[in-house]
Amino acid sequence: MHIKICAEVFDPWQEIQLHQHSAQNLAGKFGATSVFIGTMRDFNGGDDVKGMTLEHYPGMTEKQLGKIVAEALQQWPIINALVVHRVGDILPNEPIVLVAVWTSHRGDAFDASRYIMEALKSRAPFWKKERLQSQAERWLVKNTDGYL
Amino acid sequence: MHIKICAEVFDPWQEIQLHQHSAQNLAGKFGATSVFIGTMRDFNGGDDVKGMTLEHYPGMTEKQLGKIVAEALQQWPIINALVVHRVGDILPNEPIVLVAVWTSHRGDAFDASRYIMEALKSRAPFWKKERLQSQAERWLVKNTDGYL
Amino acid sequence: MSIKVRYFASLKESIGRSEDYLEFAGIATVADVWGCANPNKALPDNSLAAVNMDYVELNSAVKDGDEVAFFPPVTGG
Amino acid sequence: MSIKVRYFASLKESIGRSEDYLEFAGIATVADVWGCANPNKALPDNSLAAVNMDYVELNSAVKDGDEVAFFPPVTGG
Repeated sequence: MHIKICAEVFDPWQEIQLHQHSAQNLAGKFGATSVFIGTMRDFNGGDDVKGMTLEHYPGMTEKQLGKIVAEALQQWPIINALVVHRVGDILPNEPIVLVAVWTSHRGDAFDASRYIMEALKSRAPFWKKERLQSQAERWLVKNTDGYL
Repeated sequence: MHIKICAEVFDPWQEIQLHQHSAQNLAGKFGATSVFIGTMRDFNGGDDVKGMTLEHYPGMTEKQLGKIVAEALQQWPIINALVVHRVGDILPNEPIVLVAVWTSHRGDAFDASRYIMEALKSRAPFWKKERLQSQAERWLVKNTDGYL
Repeated sequence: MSIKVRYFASLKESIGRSEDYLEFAGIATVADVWGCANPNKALPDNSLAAVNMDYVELNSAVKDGDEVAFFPPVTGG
Repeated sequence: MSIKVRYFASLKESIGRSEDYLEFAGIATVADVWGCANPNKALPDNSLAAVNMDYVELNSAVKDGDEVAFFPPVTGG
């Protein structure tokens, strides 16, 4: 299991490959991998967005993500998991978050990755401030429920 | 949308990157990517597995996968989708199937990728024959339901 | 009536052929195609059938030139 | 009682500080911490609070040395 807060742009596919190759318990033993990637769009709420700044609460972020992954481990037979989240200044088309879960069977991988993603959205202390094309800045107010 | 039957080993992350970079409608426009990868394990039902052969029904496979993706497009606002499936001789740790869905919002990406994967498992004409460590061969009898 | 019949996977192995070409009058349904091509063998219970690469029931009609396929439950993915 | 208080995101901007260090007797709860550090300002309705990096209710107890944080709903991911 690995949780990483990343101040620089990251390549989600490279992160997954590196993790998969370095994880001793994976080779030949996993049947299912479910991956979610959240990527910054260049529009939101009808406005063109130039970029955003992701603030976080160092320490609490890692603690809460650790709890979330631990909860998932209790609920599903997870072989391995990886969570990567950007902070700092982000441009459109850059990845914001990566959640990957390796299991034996596909239902567990889908359920666990979605659980981690939803819990991250509602509990991990990150805050987004968008910079609009007009140079105005605005804080996002609330994440929506991804199960609806 | 792209559907690919692959007789050689493929790198799922490379397939996703290539597709994402070549898809004109993706840059800056998608917020969520949900990816599922099925990988061959080196054991099954308590036995060591050396390899497997994946037979398919050329033509019908593509037709059924096309229908499945079309069904998903009707149910969710999908920006793009990629399905890759191996056929032929496969070794443990090699990817068997890749389903990737790009959407604006995460719930749709999770739902649609899982729908495509379940439909593929129940309707796409592929058949697996395992080669055991003992040199014995056996056809897999039935896929299980991934929603249970 | 001319029908191409295809078999896959364990069913192909158990009957020992991958294809048949039927030239018979009096074939009305998919079940007739099986019976005509395999007169001494019942279609295994869980078998699936397709006509022109779409899933069908065994009582579905067939017409001249159709490709009919029989195979066990699929196990891809 | 010594309490470190932290503020994040829009709440940090609206009060104009990211941290406070309180040295007060008579602080019993998280709500007291806010009131003591921001006597002229109500905590916005939807605010979240944490003690030592775990979420808590506003009526939760605090003790000497705790780090208390206030912030708006999270918007990561």
